Amino acid sequence: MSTIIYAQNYSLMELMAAAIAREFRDQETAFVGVGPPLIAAMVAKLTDAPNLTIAVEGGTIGSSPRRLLTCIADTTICERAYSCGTMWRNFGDQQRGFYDVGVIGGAQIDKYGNVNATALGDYNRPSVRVAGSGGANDIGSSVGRYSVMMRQEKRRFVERVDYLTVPGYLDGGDARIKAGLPGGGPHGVITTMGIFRFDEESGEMYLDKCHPGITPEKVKENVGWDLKMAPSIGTTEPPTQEQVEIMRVLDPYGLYLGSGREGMGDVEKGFDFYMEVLDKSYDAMTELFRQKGL
Amino acid sequence: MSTIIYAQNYSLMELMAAAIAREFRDQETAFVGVGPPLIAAMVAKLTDAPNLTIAVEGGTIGSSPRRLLTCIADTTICERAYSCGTMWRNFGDQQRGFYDVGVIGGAQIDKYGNVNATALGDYNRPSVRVAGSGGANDIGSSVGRYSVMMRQEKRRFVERVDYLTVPGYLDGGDARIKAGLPGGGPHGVITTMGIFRFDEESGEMYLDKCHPGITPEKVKENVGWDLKMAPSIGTTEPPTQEQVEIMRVLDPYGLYLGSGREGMGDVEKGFDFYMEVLDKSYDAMTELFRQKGL
Amino acid sequence: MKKLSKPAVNKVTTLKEAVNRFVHDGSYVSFGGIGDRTPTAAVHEVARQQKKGLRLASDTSVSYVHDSILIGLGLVESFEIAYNWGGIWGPDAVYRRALEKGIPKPIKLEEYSNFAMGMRLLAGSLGIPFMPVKSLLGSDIPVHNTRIKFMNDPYGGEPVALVPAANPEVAFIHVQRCDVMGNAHILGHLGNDDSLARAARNVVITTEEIVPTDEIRRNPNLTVIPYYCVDAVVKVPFASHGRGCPYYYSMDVPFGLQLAEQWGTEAGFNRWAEEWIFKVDDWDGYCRKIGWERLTRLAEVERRHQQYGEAR
Amino acid sequence: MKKLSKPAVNKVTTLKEAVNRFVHDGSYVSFGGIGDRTPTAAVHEVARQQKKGLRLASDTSVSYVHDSILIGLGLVESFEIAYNWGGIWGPDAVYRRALEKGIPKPIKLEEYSNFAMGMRLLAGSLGIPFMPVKSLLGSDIPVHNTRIKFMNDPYGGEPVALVPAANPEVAFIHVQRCDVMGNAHILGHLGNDDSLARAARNVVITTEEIVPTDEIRRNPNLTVIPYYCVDAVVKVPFASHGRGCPYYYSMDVPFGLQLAEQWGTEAGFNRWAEEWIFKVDDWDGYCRKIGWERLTRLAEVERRHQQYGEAR
Repeated sequence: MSTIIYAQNYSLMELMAAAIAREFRDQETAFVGVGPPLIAAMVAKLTDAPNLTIAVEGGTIGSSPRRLLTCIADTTICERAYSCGTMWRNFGDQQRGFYDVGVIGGAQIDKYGNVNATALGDYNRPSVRVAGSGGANDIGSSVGRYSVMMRQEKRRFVERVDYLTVPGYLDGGDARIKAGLPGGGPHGVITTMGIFRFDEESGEMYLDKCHPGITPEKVKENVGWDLKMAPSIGTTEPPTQEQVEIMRVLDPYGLYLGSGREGMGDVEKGFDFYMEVLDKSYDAMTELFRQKGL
Repeated sequence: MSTIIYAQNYSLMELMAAAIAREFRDQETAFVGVGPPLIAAMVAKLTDAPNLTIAVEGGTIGSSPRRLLTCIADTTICERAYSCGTMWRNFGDQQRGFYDVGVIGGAQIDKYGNVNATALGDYNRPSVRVAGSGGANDIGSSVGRYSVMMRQEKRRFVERVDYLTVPGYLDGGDARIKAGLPGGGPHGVITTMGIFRFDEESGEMYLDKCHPGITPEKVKENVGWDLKMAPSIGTTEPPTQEQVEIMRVLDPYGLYLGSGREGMGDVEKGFDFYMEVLDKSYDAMTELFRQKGL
Repeated sequence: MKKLSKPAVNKVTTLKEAVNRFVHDGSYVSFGGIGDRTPTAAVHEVARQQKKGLRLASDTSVSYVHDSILIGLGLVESFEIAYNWGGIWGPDAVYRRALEKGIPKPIKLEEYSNFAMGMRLLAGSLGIPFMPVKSLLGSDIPVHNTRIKFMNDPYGGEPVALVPAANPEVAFIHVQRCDVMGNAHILGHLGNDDSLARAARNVVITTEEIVPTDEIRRNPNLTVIPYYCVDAVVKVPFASHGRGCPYYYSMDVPFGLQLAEQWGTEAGFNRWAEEWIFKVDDWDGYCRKIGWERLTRLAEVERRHQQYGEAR
Repeated sequence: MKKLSKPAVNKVTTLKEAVNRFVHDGSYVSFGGIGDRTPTAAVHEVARQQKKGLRLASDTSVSYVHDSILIGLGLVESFEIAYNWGGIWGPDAVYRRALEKGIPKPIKLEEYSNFAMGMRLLAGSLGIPFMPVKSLLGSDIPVHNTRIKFMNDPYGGEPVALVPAANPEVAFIHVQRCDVMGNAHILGHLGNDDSLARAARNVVITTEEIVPTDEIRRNPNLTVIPYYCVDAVVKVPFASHGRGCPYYYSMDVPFGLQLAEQWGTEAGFNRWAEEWIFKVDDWDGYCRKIGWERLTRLAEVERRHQQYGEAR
């Protein structure tokens, strides 16, 4: 067994992405959405889960793109895929039970893991309107298990979400099963401060791990209900050196995991820069895939 | 306008196939089943309806095969098709309303054009069991209009079918609309003795034309109810010389329209004969398609 | 929740092993294809292993190469079906004997139309319990099949028929090419095999060729079945003999016509089964008995007239 | 019954003519694509012709190139939608202004999930009035969308949600290649465009290339939309600019980032629309304004890294 070498320097987003990557296991099928979840799934595939298959909402299964990922449904996703088909088939495969694991994001979450991805405040005149369900409700309803990526803020961790877009354990207990939902429900919540799991009986969320430098008290302050705790709260495993290196190949300018978008939006130089990034990312990712035998 | 030259010699099956061919119009979409209906549709396409599109149940749309047609879903059907997809999509396109015209066969028909393609006698212990609906019920339910190809026998033309596989006008009048069926219903019945149409109000079948040499009385004898007649009974238009020539290119050994199957089943020589037929049919059909600019 | 996705591993095995592993007495089985790409080698192996009390579901079953073989051998308990016939080969005497006279034993029939069976498999593939259709309305099909139900559309009020999802325990599907994991390209019309592969609990793919995964990746739009549906991959060239396989070989019409004659009597069918199923060890034995020269000629005649990627 | 099948004739026209003919004030319209292959040229033309009171239906709407343009111009009455966002380009300020503040005017929202919208279009394509799903159960989506109904499955008794069929009056779909009749190949992921083309009453195809029908026939398995669904064919290269078109050109990420900045204020959006939609005559004018060199580089970078029929 090789020794694990942890990264010395990494950002919070990289820590979170590494934690999300560990939610995937080898030989699983994953249904993932846009942005950091896809980066995390790719990191998993390029490290501990080489036989992880990634399916995305556009209709593609098993893509192995060698170019910068700009969108869950951009042309890159088709590259070297096992299959390119319809969007509804991929969602249908999920409802049938073919997808083992998913990752979603959200604007709010409550103690039973229900997620709001639609609107903060009054639905009819929201204070903040966000994108809407997209595939999140479907992942939450049907995937084998799923994890949620969240920013840890008190207004986002609430007793009850303003709008229940994605069913977690609903009102807890067996409410989810009674509702007729085929999927297994939420498995973890990875935030800017820690990692949460769910009680198997009650379906209530509890704090399992804190990120390095964060205390359970600090987390509790940023949760809007009386948060339960694991008997012993661990520390989030830092990203390995390899994970971070891979992230920086996949997203070399921090489009998702950093602030790379600003430079690229520059009217004068943004386009040339972008063209350069696309070509460079191809070379770097091709080399990475070659090393990994993928 | 060119003069129509009628064939001098033709078989009854060729007469019927020519009559079926005339049920199709140019620029229509046709959903057709196995055997003579497909030959007839091809005859239409190669004569008066060059822009007729043929869709078949296997999932193919707009095929232009240049080889002997041995089955509605054999490999030949894929040749030069616009599209090869799924079976359920083609049937779905029909239910949605994309197919203008269909042709089916049956073992029994009744005065409202309902067809039995399942079982004669008691369903649970039939005297004669046939193939079952296949696509016939779906064509009858949803296609724009359809025609039925039948052998004219009293036991097959009955007051009420033993088993209603394909809805015609059901009990007549607006019964079909009340049942919720989207398609237009039966348009004609082409038999070994004549051609029947349906009263627009009552939905009841009446004799419209007799084949050459057949009298209305002869037809009436072979119908199991008090058959209505058109005000003036015409004579079925004979096949044109061109129609017959095309049929004999499409089915040169009478596999469908004659007795060609016997020779081909011969244990000693059947296979060599069949191989020869496939090659010859390809040359002949290619030449025919070339002439027609298809 | 039992994991349904199958792993991304080499699944190549023999038909003997695959049938032995996935088909049991009483299994609910479906054989794919539509007119061509019939998984006939798999039907023969199920027959050879004498699996009993089978519950079969098909859309269009092609006589002589499909479910009727198992019906004729008395291995079938029930049959969900839209159409069972021999096409150009003529009526199916085995099916008629079973339904008209209960020979060799009566079978329980559950009839649908083609579209209704397609919708049952689509529902099964999507993980929903039923599908509404406008077919079947007004006909006698639901009179004799009480699993077809009716309701008024809660939106417009019009009547619709409901058909239940079909989720076979085992499906056998024959394809032109797939990789060792089971990612399968199908060329030409697809029948309902896209849905069947997803609706079934276990899927056995027989394939004309096993190709490298890179060959699959080159044309991802041709992949009809992803590996995660697939339990076993078996290379069985000419597995649809009798019927054709688009771009690979043509129908063998004379062969079927001879079968139709032999199946005319119960004794004739039994002699045929003895000779062609039980006295050969496997599909390779069948091919040797048919003769590789004949099979080669069927392949040549197909390829001479039609190749994928060409329009002559 | 009004004939739904469209004739097999040359349907090539201009986008100006197609929009003028098929889109009217109050039309129920859907723009296809999924992340890429967005029919952005068509969106601009609808905007340019100032069609009002539109009722839009989308699955995933990509900000900056899709429905939000029409929302920002106040041309939209109602919006059936699962997801509307800018992805890498960031949140959609136009959408937020409309929903949070009713600027430039309030729109009526009818929300679904991606799968539910896909099933609505599938139902619409199959000519059935609704589809059962296991999504939506237990969520608040049906609380605010009463067109989602519930029933117990009459087979197993479990709860299912029902969603109504979607049958837009007009659909715009962008493809890589089609013939003059409208037989269209789509390469790469398909989104729901197979269903949308069949569900809509009228279909306008914009295409990167018009190819001979023989080219379609060579690969009949790539035909996602048959001609009989199609009313008009318009050759519009780079019609998805901003987003990508698989095997033809890549996304223009910098362009979208600049848009996101301009759309940040109502005045900024209006200036953008004036400059990029109303002050150009058509998509060719837009392309000239973007610059053909830039477009060519987006095509080159795509083809350098990925070509259909290859797996590097």
